[in-house]
Amino acid sequence: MVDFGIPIGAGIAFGLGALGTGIAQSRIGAAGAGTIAEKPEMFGLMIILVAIPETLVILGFVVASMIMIMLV
Amino acid sequence: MLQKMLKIQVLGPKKDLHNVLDVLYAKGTVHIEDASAPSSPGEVTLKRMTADQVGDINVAYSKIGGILLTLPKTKIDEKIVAHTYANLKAMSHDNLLIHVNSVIDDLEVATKTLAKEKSDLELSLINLGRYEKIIDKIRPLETSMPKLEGFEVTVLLIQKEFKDVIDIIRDALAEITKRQFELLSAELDETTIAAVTIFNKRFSDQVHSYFFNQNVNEVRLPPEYLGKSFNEIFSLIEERKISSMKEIARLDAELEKISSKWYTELNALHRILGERAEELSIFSKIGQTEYTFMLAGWIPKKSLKETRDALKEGFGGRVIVNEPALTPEEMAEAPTFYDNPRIVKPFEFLMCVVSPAKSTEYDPSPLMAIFLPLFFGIMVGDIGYGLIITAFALIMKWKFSDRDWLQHLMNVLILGAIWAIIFGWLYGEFLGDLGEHMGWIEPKTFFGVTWNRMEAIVPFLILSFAIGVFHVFLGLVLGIVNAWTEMSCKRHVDKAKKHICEKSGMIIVITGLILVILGIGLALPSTIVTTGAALIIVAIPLIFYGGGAFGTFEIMSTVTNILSYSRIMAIGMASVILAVVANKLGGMMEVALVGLIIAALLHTLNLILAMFSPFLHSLRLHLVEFDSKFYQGGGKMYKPFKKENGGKST
Amino acid sequence: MEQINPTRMELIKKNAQIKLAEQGRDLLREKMDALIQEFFNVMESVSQSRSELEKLSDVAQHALLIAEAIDDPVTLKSASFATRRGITLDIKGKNVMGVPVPIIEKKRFVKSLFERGYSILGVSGRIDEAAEKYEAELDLIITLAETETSLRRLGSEIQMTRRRVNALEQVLIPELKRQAKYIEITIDERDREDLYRLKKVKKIIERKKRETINT
Amino acid sequence: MEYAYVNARIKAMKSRLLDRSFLEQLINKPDIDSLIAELEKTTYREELDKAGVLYSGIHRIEVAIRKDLVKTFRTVLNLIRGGETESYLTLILNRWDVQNIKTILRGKKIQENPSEILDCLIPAGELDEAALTELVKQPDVKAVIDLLATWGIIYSRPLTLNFREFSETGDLLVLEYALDTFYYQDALSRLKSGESDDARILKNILVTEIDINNIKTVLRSIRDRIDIEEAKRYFVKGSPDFDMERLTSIMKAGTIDGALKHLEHTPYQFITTIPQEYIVAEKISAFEKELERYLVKKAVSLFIGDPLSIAIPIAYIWAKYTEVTNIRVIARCKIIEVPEKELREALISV
Repeated sequence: MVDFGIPIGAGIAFGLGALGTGIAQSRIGAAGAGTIAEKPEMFGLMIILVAIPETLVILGFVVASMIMIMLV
Repeated sequence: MLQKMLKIQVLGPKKDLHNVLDVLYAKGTVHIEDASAPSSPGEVTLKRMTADQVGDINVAYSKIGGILLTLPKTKIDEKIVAHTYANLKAMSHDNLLIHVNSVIDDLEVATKTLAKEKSDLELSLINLGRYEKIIDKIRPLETSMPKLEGFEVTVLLIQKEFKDVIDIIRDALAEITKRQFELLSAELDETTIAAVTIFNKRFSDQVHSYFFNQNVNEVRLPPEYLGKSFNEIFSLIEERKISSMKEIARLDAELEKISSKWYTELNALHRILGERAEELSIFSKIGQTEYTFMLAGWIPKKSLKETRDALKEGFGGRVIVNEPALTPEEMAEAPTFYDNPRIVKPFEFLMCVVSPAKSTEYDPSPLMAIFLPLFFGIMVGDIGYGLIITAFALIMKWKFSDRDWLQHLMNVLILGAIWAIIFGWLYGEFLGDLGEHMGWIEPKTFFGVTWNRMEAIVPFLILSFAIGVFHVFLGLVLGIVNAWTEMSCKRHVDKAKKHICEKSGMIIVITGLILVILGIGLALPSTIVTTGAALIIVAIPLIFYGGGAFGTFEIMSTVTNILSYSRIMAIGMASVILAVVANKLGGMMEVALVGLIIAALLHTLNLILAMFSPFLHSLRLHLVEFDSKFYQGGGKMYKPFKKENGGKST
Repeated sequence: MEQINPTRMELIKKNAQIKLAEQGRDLLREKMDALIQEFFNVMESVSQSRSELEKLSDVAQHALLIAEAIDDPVTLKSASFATRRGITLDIKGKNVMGVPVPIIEKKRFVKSLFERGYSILGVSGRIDEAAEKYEAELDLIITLAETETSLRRLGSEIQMTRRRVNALEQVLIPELKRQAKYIEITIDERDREDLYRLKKVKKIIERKKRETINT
Repeated sequence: MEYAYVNARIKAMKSRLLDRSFLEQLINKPDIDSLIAELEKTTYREELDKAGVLYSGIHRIEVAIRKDLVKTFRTVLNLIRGGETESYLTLILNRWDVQNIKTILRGKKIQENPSEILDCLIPAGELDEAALTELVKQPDVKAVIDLLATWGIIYSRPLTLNFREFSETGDLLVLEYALDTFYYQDALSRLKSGESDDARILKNILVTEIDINNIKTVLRSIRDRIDIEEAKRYFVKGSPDFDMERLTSIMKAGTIDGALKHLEHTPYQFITTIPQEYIVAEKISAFEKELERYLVKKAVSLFIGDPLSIAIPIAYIWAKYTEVTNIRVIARCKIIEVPEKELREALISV
């Protein structure tokens, strides 16, 4: 029997991380758009702020790959 | 490195002021500050210098600005503007003023009347809409009314809770008009009832004075609509609306005409007047007494001597350069002068995107110049990509040679690409696994690990964390250094002490944590674990003293910061996997050409991602994880009084 | 002088006139003294009110400027619309030594909160205070108008009385005295003439008597 | 309602408000022209340029900052178009409508020249410049009310209701007071329906405002020895803490000192610490200043409240309003040469 648990676990780890990042980025993106509309000079900072929640998806990715590699 | 700045005061007799300014201007070393603002209470406030022409220039400047605002924007040809600008610039001050005033005379009245007419029409349009709404609502009532000559129609609005009033009105009207009237009512909306009455004009005064004192409102319409039927009024309003809009269009066209003729010139004028006003404003920063002037400013330590010599040469002992003793608080006010080697310049730019450093803190840009491209290289790590990125950056630099920010960004990319090539060699990657496939290169082996990114995931992760620990510790150490410098400033001593405690505590805690984890994870001798635990216990009071309860939360966030460096591995791996997928998909295709195209497309996509994502994330690692440990920012930039800044004296 | 009848009757009349005139003069003198006294009294209060007015108007002005600075001049102007109305004054008269002086019957202009005609919810206390100070100033101005008019009236009355005294003293009384003198002299003269004539007649009678005796 | 975008924009706008050190710079300017020159470097530049065509000196500044205020409020309102939030925000901006209608009624009552009246209006509320121009054109007070009714503007209701009393007594206070109370009652009833955070935030501010108004009325009435029954008519209902009963009992204290005692252990305790000389002199404006400052601080401190709520726009509106007031104070004091100390006292710092 093929063990589906591991890929599913990895999928959840990655998927939820991505989802979280998406939610956070959508808000930050909206706020960033608002800020840039008023202060275009903030563009650089906004890009970085938008990138901050990407930690989540990256950690998700790390965990997913560790699950796949270590448990397979 | 940041240059050490010194505050200077230049004092001299007033008659030399212009020449002194010329000398300073030629030197271009002094960042002039407002000398007339008292720097501490109780100090004598010096009167401000005023240049005579400032008023005229400012008036003209704002008038031109006002005219520009009323005119519709027209596309301007930058070349012609530059040409006009150059012509104007050549004019003498007085001639320029005469010219400007003649332009203002030509345009001001015309544009103002047009704009006024237009806004009047726009206002009346809005009101027409308001009237139209109510007329549209009561229109249906009219059809059921008899049309009689010599009779007057009045519409009443009654709030629903007073609807009984209708009966009272009916009775009263019957009495006044001797039953020669008609009254109809209908609901207008949720809160209002409309009642239409029609009665002989003879009774008009009596009826109206009766209404005056009732809790009802008469519908008010502009006088020109009196005595007309509602349908008529409705169509009249429609007509008015259309004609008003036509009129507005006509006015717009006229403004457009003026604009097309003048916009370029006005733009150039506005620009040059703005510059002149800015130039003259330098005078308002100079303090004066009856016979002397005082100019205050900051100067980099290294250029103090040459400036002093230049002044001495020109004016002998008449002009004095004074260095007031500064408290550390005042030193903190100094402007920031990044003075780094050329290779670091792009990173200064990146720092300024966020917030320029304060002159007293450690300038992170040289460190950034080392680590940012390094991180970028570790993440991209592909000879092929590195080469392509370099080529791309060079092309961009050549194409947009006039955009400063792009130049800076591309320089950063090139530096990163160089590291990418180096790491690509280490990983044995050329366009993913293509290089290895073709047998050109292969992953190197160090420390018993073959650095093939597809396989050596765990070593990579550990490497990332190690980089994280090192980088965060470096940040903490710099934080301690900064706090140490701050100690000289009395006001901040307490705060600085706490910072030092907190940061050193943090280093100890993290070290302890690492020892514990390593000890348990690798089953090392128990002494290591106990040492780690002891370190943690020792450090916690330190942190608690330095940062309070929140300080202990900081431990968590520092740990997360270190974990966050795992993105170095993660992004790198994502990039290499995509590259490998591109090669595999390409190779799977039956037709070589299709395979090639598919591979090329995927590689391009990966390349775009590779330029953007690793760059952004290494920047982020610096600004968020690294800088937060020591960097405050909020400095003001050093802007010496010289030509680029338009600071020419007149 | 021709019209004067140098009769004894006339003399008595003149003497009576002289006495009357002198009495009148003395009376007027007294009145003048009293007026001058009153004048100085009023003057003191006027100069006091004047300096008070100056002070008050400074304070009022300051309050207004502060209100304008904080509450925006347009709010102030809007509030002023609500309070703008004419002032009606009832003026009555009073006699001081026969001088009619005005008495201004007035309500106090300092109004209370709800009398100014605006709702206090949109109008700040600063505006209220400025209004109040100006109302007080108006009060004072009206009082000042009253006393200053009195002062002016008293002054002109004093001047007129002085002129009258002077007229009595330097014109009328000497004239009357001269007339009385003239009558007196004329009567005396006539008396002497009469005496002489009587003596002459007596001589003639005696001579005639002697002649008749002699003849 | 997407607050993330809107509030980010408003926060960015907020960061462009003039900070304390800039105001210091303005204070240090020697005269009105250099003050204008300094202001030209800020967001006021556009309006200053426009106003500069017609006015100069202090009037130029005043017209410009007034226009800028209106423009800014319109910008905020346009950002928030649609839905509940807009209706909440207009509720705050409606106070300008009330003020404008009052001014028009006052002007009409004394038959003031329409252009004079128009000069006193600040079209920052829902009644725009067009509506105000048309209202000012009406011949008399009744016509103004009728026109409001014709256009279906709610303020015609309290005015119509009280018109008869006005026409009998000729006392405009009747109409003005009706308008004021209507504003607060209408606002509170509009908030009652919503149980959202936004409604709560707004209600909190509004109730504070009502309290402060009532405390001011009480103090002013005590000072002018107004009869309790008379003064009671001018209290605004709607505050849970300071209801009619409590206000009456404060009123009964009869002296300012006594009234202040009643305010101990309330949020308004701070005014009991006012220097004794002001209490003795019954200088209401001194109390008023503190109360206003409290309200402004409370409103502006909403900036640190929930970043995804109406708190941010509300705080911004107040902050902007304060800024405009401060600029005006500084400019006015420039021309009358008030000592700097007094000037600083008059400023509302936040």
